[in-house]
Order: sequence, then structure tokens, then C-alpha cells
Amino acid sequence: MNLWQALEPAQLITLSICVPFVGALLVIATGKVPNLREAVTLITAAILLSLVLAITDYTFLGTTLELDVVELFPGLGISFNVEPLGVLFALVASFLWIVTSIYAIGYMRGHNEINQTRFFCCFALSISSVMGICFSGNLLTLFIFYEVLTLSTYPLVTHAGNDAAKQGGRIYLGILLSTSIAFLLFAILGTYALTGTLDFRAGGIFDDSHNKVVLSVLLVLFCYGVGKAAIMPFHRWLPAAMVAPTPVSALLHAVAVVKAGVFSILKIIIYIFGIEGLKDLVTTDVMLYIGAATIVLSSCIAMTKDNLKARLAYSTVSQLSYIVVGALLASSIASAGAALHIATHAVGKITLFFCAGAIMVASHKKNISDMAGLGRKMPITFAAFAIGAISIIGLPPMAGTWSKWYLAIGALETDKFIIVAVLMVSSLLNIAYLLPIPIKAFFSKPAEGAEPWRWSQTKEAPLPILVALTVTSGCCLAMFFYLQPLVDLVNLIPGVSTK
Amino acid sequence: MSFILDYYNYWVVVFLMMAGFYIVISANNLVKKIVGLNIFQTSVFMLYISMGKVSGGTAPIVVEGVTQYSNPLPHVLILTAIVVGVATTAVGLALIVRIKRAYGTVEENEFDNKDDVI
Amino acid sequence: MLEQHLAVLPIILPLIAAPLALILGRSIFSWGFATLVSGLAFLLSWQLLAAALSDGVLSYAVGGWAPPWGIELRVDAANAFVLLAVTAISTLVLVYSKHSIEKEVKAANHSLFYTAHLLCLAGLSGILITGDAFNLFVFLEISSLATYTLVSLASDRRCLTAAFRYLVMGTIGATFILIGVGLLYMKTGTLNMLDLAERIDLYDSSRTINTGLAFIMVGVSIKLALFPLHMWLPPAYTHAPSAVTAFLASTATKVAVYVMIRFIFTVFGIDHVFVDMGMGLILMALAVVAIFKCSYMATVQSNVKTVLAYSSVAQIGYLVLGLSLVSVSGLMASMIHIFNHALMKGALFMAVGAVFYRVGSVDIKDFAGLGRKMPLTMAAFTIAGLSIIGVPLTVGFVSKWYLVIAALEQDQWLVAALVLVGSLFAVIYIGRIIEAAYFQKLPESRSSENIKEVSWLMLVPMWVLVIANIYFGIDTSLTTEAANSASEWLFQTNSMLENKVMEGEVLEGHAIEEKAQEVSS
Amino acid sequence: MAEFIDLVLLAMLALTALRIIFLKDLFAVVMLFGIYSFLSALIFLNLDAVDVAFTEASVGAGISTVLMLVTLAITGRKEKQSTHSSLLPLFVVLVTGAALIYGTLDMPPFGHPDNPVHQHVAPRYIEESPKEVGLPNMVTSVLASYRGFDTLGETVVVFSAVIGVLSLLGVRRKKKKDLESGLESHRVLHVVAKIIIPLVILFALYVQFHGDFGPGGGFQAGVIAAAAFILYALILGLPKAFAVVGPRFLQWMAAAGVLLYASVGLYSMYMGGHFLDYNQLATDPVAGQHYGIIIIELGVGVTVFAVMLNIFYAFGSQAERSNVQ
Repeated sequence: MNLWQALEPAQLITLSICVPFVGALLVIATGKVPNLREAVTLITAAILLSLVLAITDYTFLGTTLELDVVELFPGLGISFNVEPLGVLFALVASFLWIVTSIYAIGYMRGHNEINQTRFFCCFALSISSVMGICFSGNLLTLFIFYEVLTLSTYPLVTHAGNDAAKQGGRIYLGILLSTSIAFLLFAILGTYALTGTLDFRAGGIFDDSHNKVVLSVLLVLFCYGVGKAAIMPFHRWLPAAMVAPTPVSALLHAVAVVKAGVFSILKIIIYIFGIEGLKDLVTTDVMLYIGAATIVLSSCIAMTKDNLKARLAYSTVSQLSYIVVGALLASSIASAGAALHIATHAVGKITLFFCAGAIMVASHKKNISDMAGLGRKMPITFAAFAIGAISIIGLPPMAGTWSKWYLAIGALETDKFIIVAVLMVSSLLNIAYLLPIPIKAFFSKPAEGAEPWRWSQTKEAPLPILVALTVTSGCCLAMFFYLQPLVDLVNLIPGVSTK
Repeated sequence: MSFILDYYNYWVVVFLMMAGFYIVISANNLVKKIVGLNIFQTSVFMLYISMGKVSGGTAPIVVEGVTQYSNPLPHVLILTAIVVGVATTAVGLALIVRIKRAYGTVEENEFDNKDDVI
Repeated sequence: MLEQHLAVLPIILPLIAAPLALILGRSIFSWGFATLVSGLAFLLSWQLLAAALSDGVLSYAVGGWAPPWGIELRVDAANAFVLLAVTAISTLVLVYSKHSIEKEVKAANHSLFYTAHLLCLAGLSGILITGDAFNLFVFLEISSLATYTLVSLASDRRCLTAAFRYLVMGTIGATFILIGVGLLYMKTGTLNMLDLAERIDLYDSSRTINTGLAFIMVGVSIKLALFPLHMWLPPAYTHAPSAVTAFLASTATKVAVYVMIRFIFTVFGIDHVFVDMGMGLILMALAVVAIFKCSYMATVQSNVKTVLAYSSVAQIGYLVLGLSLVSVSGLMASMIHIFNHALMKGALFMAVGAVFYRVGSVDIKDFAGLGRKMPLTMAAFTIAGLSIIGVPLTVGFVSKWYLVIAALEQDQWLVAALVLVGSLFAVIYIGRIIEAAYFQKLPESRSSENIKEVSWLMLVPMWVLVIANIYFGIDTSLTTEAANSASEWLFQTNSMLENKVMEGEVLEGHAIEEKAQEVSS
Repeated sequence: MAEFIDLVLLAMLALTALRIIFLKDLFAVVMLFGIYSFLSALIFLNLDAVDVAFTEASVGAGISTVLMLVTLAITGRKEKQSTHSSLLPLFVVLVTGAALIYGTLDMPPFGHPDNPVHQHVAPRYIEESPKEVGLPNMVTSVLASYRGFDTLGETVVVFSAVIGVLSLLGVRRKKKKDLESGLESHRVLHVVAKIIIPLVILFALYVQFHGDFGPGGGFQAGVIAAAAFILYALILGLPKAFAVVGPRFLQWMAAAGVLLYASVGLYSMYMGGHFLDYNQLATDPVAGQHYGIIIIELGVGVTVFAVMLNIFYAFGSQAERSNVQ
């Protein structure tokens, strides 16, 4: 599927970052003509996907793609280096961008949102920076694109411009920027001061000569510095970001931004500390149990939320910590599970958000308690919701099964039975807070006092929305049966294996 | 005793400087602050001139038969410094005149009641 | 001819131009003339930096009298670098000030404004270049007097009290420096800085010398607004005309920081200052307190100029922190930040001045909705604001990077952490303004007013600085090279001084400097 | 004997300073400051600094005091009681003073010929300057030649001061002639003034050109000449003084003085020397020094005269304005 054979392989990296960026500029240029603007978005997304597929090809062929762009400091600059984990994330993000774009067109028009040009522009910009994060060759580059991602999503969060949106935006920017500057940058600088390099290397850049206590502190700083991974207690920004329009919540706060966070942690653990090196650090276990606590606690919080998006947000917080826990288990199979969870959780959660948005557009309902009986009016939507929910819970025949499977095996291998227990409990909690929603929607009657005249008018959401959520729920199903390419990709990561 | 003879001059000068400095930072009236500033500076000038003095020397103007002159360099520096001082004084006083016109007062504690001084 | 006099020209060019600008009289002529002269000074300082980087040091004996009898001008990589920043900002601000001044200063005072600006520029250049401690005092007073004048030219009456406070504090500072220089002179008999450096070591443990050092340090600290001696700065920056604030914020305090560096590294020697006197710890503590206290103050102000003024005091904390680390990389971080902070604050204050030009007030609430009305100005503000925060690909990030690396090099992990945590305040105080500009609606009362983008004469200098913020944030080679050779130069001079003491040999005249030059080449 | 005089003068200075601290009547404060200035001029004289004494007497006791008095006429003569505590200032002053006293302990003894200041740099001025520069007054040699750059800076400082004062106060030409200004009705004063003023100007010229040989020079001469015109303005009123030399003209004069000074430097650069290298001005270096010093002293004198008079004009017209009100 390589459409770009004529090009120098390394140029693909440049293109995959520049294409969405140029797309953003074109969106501004064509802002006056909505149809053209949306066409630009879709075409850009399609080109990007083809680029990433080409990069995937090269990765399977074993070609190394490296690119040094500019030297910021002596011997240190923006440089890119494609490795399998990044490719996996890039695949997920670029594929889901197309789907989300289709969805967003339906949603934004159906909802008559203001400032649509700014919306699509920032959207493309954040995808551009996600690509930068995926392919970053050193911590500095990762950090730079991480910050660009934070800044370019800020206007999306505050999109509505009302007080709630501004408050949400403040929390969002406040937590993400603060943690990244105070912890992540500090950890990066500390790493640089210790080792003199920031390159991602197989097996890590630390060795036995470095003080283990300092490294332990650095690990904590990295974990909390990547605020996007939403480890408690720095998870508040994610529910706060739910004030954004649903497509933003769907792609960015279920996929791109949050996954950029856990991806960064995974990448730092694999390529900076090294999975082996992690085992010697005292804080590994500490962070592991904090991650486990996050899984359980945020699931509990999710149960109490009646607002659908808020419930999904806490669910996301919980699921993100699966990946963190997988990474911190310091076993090759758990790491593989963590990497796969990036993909499987992405399709599952985005389906759920799509459904939430569809409900909002079609019936203007936000609260779960109002949705009883809605399933009969919107069968496709709620069917998709059920599929997504089952995938998140981790039951066959949905994609989520595999990643949880590997995570559990990893936990067993390392004799961390508490983690196994946490995984089980969490699955039960998932069932408790996700499944009742479609069940009630299909089998309950509308609550008393619902406006009947309005009720009768409710029908399925616009076509683009339905297309999008059908595709993603289809993916949940398909990935259960056809996960092998992704598993192969994950097995290419040094030190990580599903066996 | 010779210790005192050697240094009494400097000590008194230090006292004078500090008197001027005290007026600057404690005075309530802006004109008095400027007076204090002048006293402070004039006393610093004395420090400089004192160090240029040679016992038994004369003013540094060539006169037949004199071999011992006081050091001319501090004198030059202080000539310059005096001019700098009067320049500052003039600008400071001009500011005071304008402040009086704008606020109706030149007493420091009266500004605070008038919302303006940060 | 030109090469021979390169060192003196950046001083005398604006010095001579100032009276001419007064004679020209008409606002437009003085403006054009002053801008031209400042631009020439910029080109000269560019030459000067190139010469200093290739040849090491340029010494110029004014009046043909050899130092220490005459006054010497000494240009090295360090002061040429700062001079470049000063003249560049001056030129840009002058271009900018034409319209800004028309709005904020009475028409009758326009030519006086440009005269005072040139005088200030001449004073600052003189402070940087001179190699004579007393001559430094004279130029300090030229720039100070011009500054008091510039501050008091605004139309709001509060500028008067601000200028008066500045005048009193500034004069106290200058007098302290005068006392300090006097004490040094008393013990050494010389005023030439290099000569002083050589002779001070002969009297190493002298109480008089130490007192002199203390007085010079306190005096300079007042001038550079080091916490807690910064009280004059926020009102002065708040109430001065916007163009003046943009100029002063990015140059005057930077020059004072350079003076501090100059005295510590080339006159007293770091061993004396930091080891014997323990100044390093004091400076470091004050710097950290400045960063936190003043950053916090910046977050609670409502006037945007005051916000940025407090931010400046906090940034001075970073500058002082860098030099208090006593290492080549720490000093280099300070030198880079001198340059970078000039770029950031210049752009920010210019943007705020543009808002004042259109809206007539710079309270945060007046920024509401300006993102749409003045897109270019607010975009400039946003980018420069991100630079203050230290977002990657801006100069702010480069500064912070070097400062933290320098701290970590000395195993000062706590200081490094504090630097980063301190910079979080910038997120708040810049964020408040940006949020108001982009995510609040223009108040109803203003919608009828004709608020639109300012003229290109104000936008171009602003955007030149903004682009410089990004350019030097990506291509750091120029700043790094200049700052690095500047700080290495300062350290070499310093270590030469110390070696001399250890070997017990007394080098006469400028032998030390020649030796240092040999080593560097 | 000299030490004794010194001690007495210092004691009087200390008393004056103490009195100023506690006095609330500002008129008295300013008069005492004038006295303080005079006393310090005497001390300078006693310490062989004749040029400095001359300057301090004319500036500190003269111009500064006059300006302060004019300011008082506008702002009122009573200081109000301060509301804030004076403990903090006292503490700051005590600490500073203690530091200084500590610093004096290692100072070279007062007046001792072996002190470093008399051993390094200065000996060359004393021994060589009569030959190198050719003037008997070493202070003038150092001021105008060795440290001519400082003096250029000093002239520019004065110029900056007038820029500041003019921008703050401005000089207003009065339109209405109806108000009687000055002391026009005092006939006796008119006559005396008309006799004195030419003498003062003559003296100023003497000081200007005799500065090479005895105490004096451009700065003192400028101040004295300005004093003559200030006297004129006081007695005959500002409008009449404006008719003689107008404020606008004075602005140009102030600028011209600075330019005259700087042009000497530029010319010496043109002749192939360094900036302000007077040796280049003539074939004989000593003659060149002499030409250079005369011209730059003239520049200083012109600027100082123009600036001082213009500052007085500015304050004077403000005072008249407040009288009208």
C-alpha cells in the first residue's frame, strides 16, 4: 500500500507532520466556503493516512527512518526517528482522524457551532503535533510537540467561549502546562545533565553508573510530568476538558491527547529507562500502585456521574492507567499489552464518545438518567454504544479482550497478584457503569415528565455521524479477529514481545 | 590617639552622609527629600576631597618653589559629580513643581489617600 | 578610520545626535533623525561584536592618553553582545514610537522626547563600553537623567510620582556606587577597571575594599531592581509612555546587570566576591525570592503594564541567579537571557502600547475581545507571552534550558526545580490576558468605538521582535556563540587575575589582558 | 592649624545637618542647606580643592538654593508630620553607617603622602601635566584633557537636565503685560543692578579664560554668567530678561555648547588621533592641548550658562504663574 515510493523514506516523516499543518493553513484560507473547507480536511486526513501506511511498510521492511531537522542546542535538536511503537500510535491517530472528521462535519453542522474554521484548523494542528510526538527521536522533540499539542488543543477546549468553557480551559492548560514545565522539563533537563544525551535508544540511556535514587525520582517526575496520562491526582484536566465539543472529546480526549500522554510514558520507559533498568528502581512499584489505585478510584467516580461525557471521561482516566500499569510492570508481555491497549481502547472509547455526541445532536440529552427508552428511537447509536462498551470491558468478541489479556498475563508473570485483582475488579466496575446505559435505553420506558411532543420527533443523528460510529464499532469487532498486523508491529519493539 | 587623628575626618564625613541619607528616606516632604539628597551627595564629595589631601601640600596649581601638591584627581571627579548633583536636583525640583500642580500636595503621606501612589 | 574608532563611535554618535535632534525641533524631523542615528549605532555595534568575536578585545584610549591616566574604552564579546541588543531595541522602539508618542506625549515635547531617548541610548552605550569606574558613573547619570525625563513625559499624572520615586532611588543607587568607587580609589589610587582589578588583589582582605564592593553591589542592585530594591520599577514602567517602557524594560536593567557582571568578574574576581564575601548565596537567595514574590505579584495585578513590570523584576531574578551560579554555563545563561528577555519584553510592551493607542487603557478588562479587533497585535502578544512562559521554539525556552542546565551542573537540583516552578506563574499572568483577549466578548460599551489594528509603523517593529523571538528560539547559534565566548572571556580574565595572585607576580599595565588573549586564541 | 579649622568646620556641618533633620520649616531647611553648602566649600578650600570649593559655593549655595527657594514659593514652606514610623529608615541608616565605619578601619590615614592615591596615577598628573599639557592648573589639565571624556559626559548631563526641566515645566512667554513682575518699582535696585551686572559678566569671562592658570573654568564661569542674568530677571522681571536672551535661543545655545565640545573630538579624529586627542590640533602638541582646552572650556561654559539660565526661566515662570493664581 505504499503510494509514496518515489520519495526519500525519511521525507515521509517531514510530510506526515507538514501535511496536517498545511491542511490547517488551507482550512483558514478556505474558511469562507464550508464545503471546500471540509473537503480540505478530509483530503488532508486521507493523505496523512496513506503516508503513515507507507511508513508502516518501511518499518516492517526494517528500514530505519531518521531525520535531523535543526540543532537547537549544541549536539541536541529536533530530530525524528521512526520506531514501531510510534508507528502504532500514528496509525491509530491518523486512521481515527478520518473517521472523526466525517463525524465532526455532521456534528458541527448539526449543532450549529460557532467558529468552525478555528475548530478545524486547531484540530489539524493538533494532529500535526501528534505526528511529531509519534516520530520524535529524542526527548526534546517529544517535549516540544507535547507542548504544541497542549497549546493547539486549548482553543478547542474553550471553544464555546462561555464561563464554563473558560474555567475548563484554565484547568486544562493550568494542569497540563504546569506539570509539563515543572516535572517533565525538569526530568528531561535532569536526564540531560546526567547522561549528556536525550536520544531514544533501545534498552535505555541510563546504565549502572547512575545513581538509582536519582533515577527513581526521575521516574516519578516523568510519570507525573506527562500530565496527559492523567495519573491521579493530576487527572482533573480530563473531566474539565469535556466542555469541548464532542468530536474534540472523542478524538483528542479519548485518543490523540491522552494517548500521547501514555504513549510518552511508554516510550520513555522503553527507550530511556529500558524495561530492564526499570526493575531496579524503588519508585517503579510506587507508581505502579498509584496507577492501580487510579484504575479503581476513577472507575468508582465514573459510577457516580450522571452526565454521560463525564462518566466516559473518568472511564478514560481509568483506562489510561491500564497502559501506565502495563508499562510499569516491567515485563515484555505487559508492555505489549499496554501498547496494544493504545489501539484497542482508542477504537472502543471513540465509539462511545461518538454515540454520546450523536445522542446530544439528535435529542439534546446529556444525562444518562434521561436516556431511558431512547434506544428504540436511536437503535444504531445504542447498538454501537453496546459494542464499544463491551470492548472497553474486555469481553470477547471485541478488540479490548486482547490487550487486557496480555496485561493480565504480564501481571501474573511478575507475580503482582494485586494488579491482577485490580484488573478483575475494574472490569466488573466497567460492566457496572457502562452496560446499564444501552440496556436501559433499549428496555426501559422513558422517564415520567419527558416532553412527549419532542420525544416523538427524536430520530437517529445525521448520516455522517452514523457512518462514523458504525465504522469504529465495526473496528472493535474486526480487531478481535484480525489483530495480527498490530501484534507483529508491537513485537518489533525492542524488548517487547507478546510471547 | 594617632588612630583618631588619622580617621576623625572620615568618621565625621560618614556621619554627615548618613544624616543626609536619613533625611532622604525619612522625610515626608519631597523638597526636603531633595535637600537630603544634596546633603548626602555633598558629604560624599567631602570623602573624595579628604582622600586627595596631602598634609603640608598646596592646591594643585603650579607655583614656583612648591614640591608637595594635593592630589588633583579627586578634585576633577568631584567637579563632575557636583554638576551631576545639580542636574539631578533641578530635574527633581521640576518634578516636585509638577506634582504640586497635579496633586495639590508634596507630602508623601498625603498621596496614599489619593489612590495614586503605588 | 572607521575600524580604528569603532569602540568610541556607538557612544558619541547618539551623544552628538541628541543636541542636533533638539535643534531640529519639529517632531517628524527629530524622529527620523533619531531613528537613523540609532540604526547606525546598531550597525556599528554589529561590527563591534564581529570585531570582538574575532579579535578578542578592543581597547581605545580616549584623548590619546594611555590608561590608567586617561579614560579607556574596552570592548569585549560580553559588552558588545549587550550593546547589540540595546541598539537593536532602541532602533525598533524609535520606529514604533512615532505614533505611540503622538498619542501619549504632548506635541510640544516630541523633540525633547527623541533627544532624551538619544541621551539615554548614549548613556547606556557608555556604561557598557567604558573601562573606567568613574566614567561609568557619569554615563550612568546621563542615562538615568534621560530616563527620569522619559518616564515623566506621559500624560497621566501618576507618571510624575513614579518618576520622582525613580529619581530618588536611582540617585541613592548612583551615590552608593560613587561611594564604592571612592573607597576602591582610596585603596588603589586608580579608576581604570583593569588596573583596579590588578591592584585590589594586593589588598585582598582589606575591609575598605570589601565595603566598597558592598556599596557598589547595593548601588547596582538598586539600578537593576533586584528584589527587595525594586520598588521604583513597577510604578515607573506602569506609568511611563509605552514606547519608553518598551525601551527601558528591555535595555536599562539589562545594562545594570552587565555592570554587576563586570564588577564581579573583571574587577573583584569571583573568588573574592563569592568565596570570601559569600555574595553568591545572598544573590542566589534574593534571586529566588524575586522570582517567586514578583511573579506572584504579577498574577494579582489588574493593569497589564504593571503585570509585565513585576514580570520584569522576576526575570531579573533569573539573570542574577545565572551569574550567582559562578560557572561559565551559568554566566552564559545570564548573557543569553539578557538578550532574550530584551526580545520578549520589548515585543510585549510594544503590543500593550498598541492596545493603549487604540483603547486608551490597559486594564485586563479592556483586553476583552481584542483578539478579533486587533488580531496582529494580540498574536504578537501571545507569541511573546509564550516566550516568557518558556514554551519550546521560543527564546524563553532557550534561556530557561541553559539556566537549568547550569544549575544542574553545579548540583543545585533545588534551584533548578525552583526556576521551573517559578516560571509557572507566567502561565497564570500571561494566560489571564490571553484568555481575556480571545475568549471574552468585546464589552457592549466599546462595540461602537472604532477599535482596529494599529498602523504598520507600530506593527513592523513589534513583529520583528516576535519573529526574532522565534528565530533565536530555533537557531540559537548566534546567541549561544556570542554568550559563550563572552562568558568564557570573563572567566579567563578572572582566572588570570587569580593565577597572578597565586604565582605572586605582579603584572603591570595590560599584561594580564594580553595573556588572557593568548589563551583564548 | 589646618586640622583645627577642619575640625571646627566639620563640627558646624554636623550641627547644621542635625538641625535640618528636625526642622519642619522648609524655608529654614533650605537656608540651612545653603549654609551647609558654604561650609563644605570652606572645607574643600581648606583641603586644597580650590576649584571644587569655587564650584560648590556657586552651585550648592547658589543655584541649588535658589531653585529650592523658587520651588518652595510654589509648594509651600511647611513640612507636615510624617505618619509612618521612622524606625525603618533609622535602621537602614545605622546599618549603612556601620558598614562605612567598618570600611574606614582599613583606610589609609588621612593626609598621609604615602597613601596609594598619591602613589599611583596621580603623580604623573602632578609631575608631567605642566609639560604634557602646558597648564599650571593641574585640575584643569586633568579635567579637560586626561579625563576630557568625563567632562564631555558632565556637559551632557547638564544638557540632559535642561531637557528634563523643559519637558516638565516648559518656559512660557507671558502674553499679558498688565501684571507687574519682578521688582520694577524699586529704583535703587535698578541702579545697583545695572552697575553690578556688567561686573559680574566681566568676572565670568575672567573665570572662563583664566581657568587654565588659576581656579575656575567653563563650569564656574557659566554659572556666574547665568547668575548675572538671573539677577537681571529677578529685578526687571522675566519678560525683560526674555527680550535679552529668550528661552528658545538658550536651548540652541545649550545644544551648541555640547556640539562645540564634541566637534573638537571629531576634529581630532579627523586629524588622525583618537577622540578628544588635542595633540592633533596643532603641530606642537602642547599648543594643540591649549587650543583644545580653550575650546572645550568654552563649550562647557556656553552650555552651563544656557542650561542654568533656562532652568531658572522655567522655574521662574512657574512661580509667576502660581503668583497669578
